[in-house]
Amino acid sequence: MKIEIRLTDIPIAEHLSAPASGVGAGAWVEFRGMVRGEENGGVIAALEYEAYSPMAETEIRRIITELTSGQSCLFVRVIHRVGIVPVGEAAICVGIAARHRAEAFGLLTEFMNRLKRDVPIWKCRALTADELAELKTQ
Amino acid sequence: MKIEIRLTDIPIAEHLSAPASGVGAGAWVEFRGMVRGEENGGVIAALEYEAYSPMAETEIRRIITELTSGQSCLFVRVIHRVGIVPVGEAAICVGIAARHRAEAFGLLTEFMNRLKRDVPIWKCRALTADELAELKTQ
Amino acid sequence: MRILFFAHLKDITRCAEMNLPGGDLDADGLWQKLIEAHPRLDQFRTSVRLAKNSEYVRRDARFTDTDEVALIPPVSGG
Amino acid sequence: MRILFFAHLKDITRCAEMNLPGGDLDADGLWQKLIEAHPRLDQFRTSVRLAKNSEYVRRDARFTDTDEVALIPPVSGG
Repeated sequence: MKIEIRLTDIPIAEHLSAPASGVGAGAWVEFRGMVRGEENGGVIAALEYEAYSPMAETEIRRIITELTSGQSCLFVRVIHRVGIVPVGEAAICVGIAARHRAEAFGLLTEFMNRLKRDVPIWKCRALTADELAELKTQ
Repeated sequence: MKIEIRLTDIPIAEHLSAPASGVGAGAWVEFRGMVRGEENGGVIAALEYEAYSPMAETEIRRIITELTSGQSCLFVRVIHRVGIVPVGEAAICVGIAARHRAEAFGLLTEFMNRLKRDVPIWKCRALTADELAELKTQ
Repeated sequence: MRILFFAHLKDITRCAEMNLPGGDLDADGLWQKLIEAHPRLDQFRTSVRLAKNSEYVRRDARFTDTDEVALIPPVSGG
Repeated sequence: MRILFFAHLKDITRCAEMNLPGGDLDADGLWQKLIEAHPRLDQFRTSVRLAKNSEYVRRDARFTDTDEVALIPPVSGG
């Protein structure tokens, strides 16, 4: 199985290629978690994400390896934004290729649960439109 | 909620845009079910799909409407190939935008289960490489 | 009424559709006429669902000359 | 040893990292030194997990001068 992990401070490409995982892949699933226009009931323009980078990547790899052991997943890609992420942009993108859809769906669900419990990445700040505009002029 | 359904005999585009579902969408998930290189233990080059078209579309819409009632899904797109689909190409593509990922994942899983039980589409034939080549020269 | 066959049922009946005159029938009456026309359909009766005008029918459905009736063998899409 | 702070813990300590000399400590000993340096950390002790050299530690972990120790408050990625 191939695992690709990236933390990045630039926007995640809208169109990522599914991997050339050959004729064995019967299922490809891609999830994008986008920043929504509200946080804790307030209107926001962006979120700032912070990561403990080396550990976040190590932990993501560890979780995927654990969840896919004994399974026939073929490829997993995880991209997580750090820094300022404006509303409507993806904070995370997870792509999974597997032989069968049940494995891909199960892995996606369980991976996201584990990421939100164990991976050292934080929404450290919500920015209003004014705060975001100010940052851009700096 | 917007629903987009299409049966098509041409390849499904590799890159479909997520809908402009505004700042409310926190989750976008896309699933592609690809034709694998084997069927019932034998090596194949393509599958032929047949649909009872008007009913297949009606039934897909009915299932989605039923599954999303009372939910906050924002957009569902279902594209299913009919005719010859070579190995490695997508036979189906399902895209879902929702406020939260749990709704999107749940809908995707349940929709695929229902599609495989109720939607009048059939894998009516598996083609070998020779049979596929012959078709192409006709 | 217009009867549609799909997947392997087309091989059994050697046609994709047929016209079945018959008036007002319930599901049993319809199956009786279908099996008269294509005796080999009998063995598929338990696995085939009936649809009328693009919807699966309920047990008590009735079929008339203006209906489009489809025989739906187990599906395998996706 | 090098100590790293993240998210709101940086606001509490007013720094992203500090050096903590201390030799060979268990988790209780480490927390004691951390709270001596930054008393307000005390209230976060129950919600913060410790990581050593990029891995969550077990209960019986020991911390030495060459370790990189991170205080991990509840995460919120994705």
